[in-house]
Amino acid sequence: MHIFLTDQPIDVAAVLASVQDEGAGAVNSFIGTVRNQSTGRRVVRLDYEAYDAMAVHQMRRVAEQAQEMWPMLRQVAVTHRKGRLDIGDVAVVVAVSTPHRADSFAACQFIIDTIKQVVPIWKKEEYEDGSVWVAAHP
Amino acid sequence: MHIFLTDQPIDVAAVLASVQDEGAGAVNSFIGTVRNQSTGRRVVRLDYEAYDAMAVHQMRRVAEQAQEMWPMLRQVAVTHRKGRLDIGDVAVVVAVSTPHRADSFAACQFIIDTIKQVVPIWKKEEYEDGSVWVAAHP
Amino acid sequence: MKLKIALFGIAKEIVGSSQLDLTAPDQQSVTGLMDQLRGQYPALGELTSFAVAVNSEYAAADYRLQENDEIALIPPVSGG
Amino acid sequence: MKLKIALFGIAKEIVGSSQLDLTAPDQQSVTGLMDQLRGQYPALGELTSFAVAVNSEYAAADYRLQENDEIALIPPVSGG
Repeated sequence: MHIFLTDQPIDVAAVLASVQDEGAGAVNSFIGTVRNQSTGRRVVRLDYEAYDAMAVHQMRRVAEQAQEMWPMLRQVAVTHRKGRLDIGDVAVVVAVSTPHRADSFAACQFIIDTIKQVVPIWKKEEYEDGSVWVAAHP
Repeated sequence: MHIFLTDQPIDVAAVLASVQDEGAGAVNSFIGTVRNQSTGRRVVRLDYEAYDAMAVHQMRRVAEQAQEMWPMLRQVAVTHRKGRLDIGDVAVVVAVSTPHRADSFAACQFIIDTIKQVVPIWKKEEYEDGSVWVAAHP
Repeated sequence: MKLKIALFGIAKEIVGSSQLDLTAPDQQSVTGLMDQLRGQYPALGELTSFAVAVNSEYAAADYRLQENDEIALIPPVSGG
Repeated sequence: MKLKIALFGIAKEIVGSSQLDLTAPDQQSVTGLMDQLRGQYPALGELTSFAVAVNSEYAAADYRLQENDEIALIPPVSGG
């Protein structure tokens, strides 16, 4: 299990390489990048704040939960960025390897969906004329 | 749309980079690699044979079909390897980018599932004591 | 008892600090703490949701806080 | 008419060549060609399935072949 939180640019190829496994024929990965717009407003950059210790702990828990749900999971890697990100920058990478492909899709999707629900990381979108903490208000 | 058939090792990072799009926050990718075993037999290497022109045409058709089914699809890349592959080598990479993540998973899975059904590429598994054209016989 | 509460994101902005020192009744529950905080900072009550974490885990509403717990206020997360 | 049929994978092994030259009735259908091939090479009938492609598309069973069609026999694919 390869779980990281970093304030440096994410090396996507390295994350993918970390789940390579000779017994696994399938690797699924999800890469979340910073979009140039959000709910119709032009985004100029993002700031990600994290509660570091808890974020890493919760990412690890999500990966463990996936391994219970998909016992055939070979390798799991999650790397989340924090700090200031520009448009196009990679914010998160999830990669999993499994013997067969359907499991790789299901496990990867579970992990990113759950991470978005439980991991204490907060994203502030900066626009030309202000900023908003995403999801903070109804 | 980035569709390739190659007898050279696949540069996974380059395939992923080719679907990067500032309007797309989500990239899903599937990487198929050569496993060290198949239905219980130890695999020593694989040979992929392709009907080149039709294979590229059919991969393109699958990508076009995905773009009809998921109109929000931004970029699609498919690279398939042919020739002799060793254990751990990458046989196929599919990568898609979409504004939101659920679509990226669904479209990528549709593409790889359909490719495996329609693209004229044949895989011969070489074991220590023989070889088999995969799926040829019931 | 005295509690130290770590604050992040919009909660940090609302309180104006990354840490809040608070005096709470002994054996204060998580729910009790949340009421206390909402009373002191009404803007917290306007958030979509907020949770309390104790020692890196989400705490149940009836958990009884202790002075050496590592407590954090978790406004709606938006990672990924 | 004379047809040239490209062969791949196990079909190539069964026939022993990557191309088969075949004389077929004019306007032979895809189904008719498949019957002809199975008659000549019974091992093709033992495959999980096989299809005929014309000009890089899978051909319908009732498609009438023409002499200048680019025809290929497609045994069960196993890419990916």
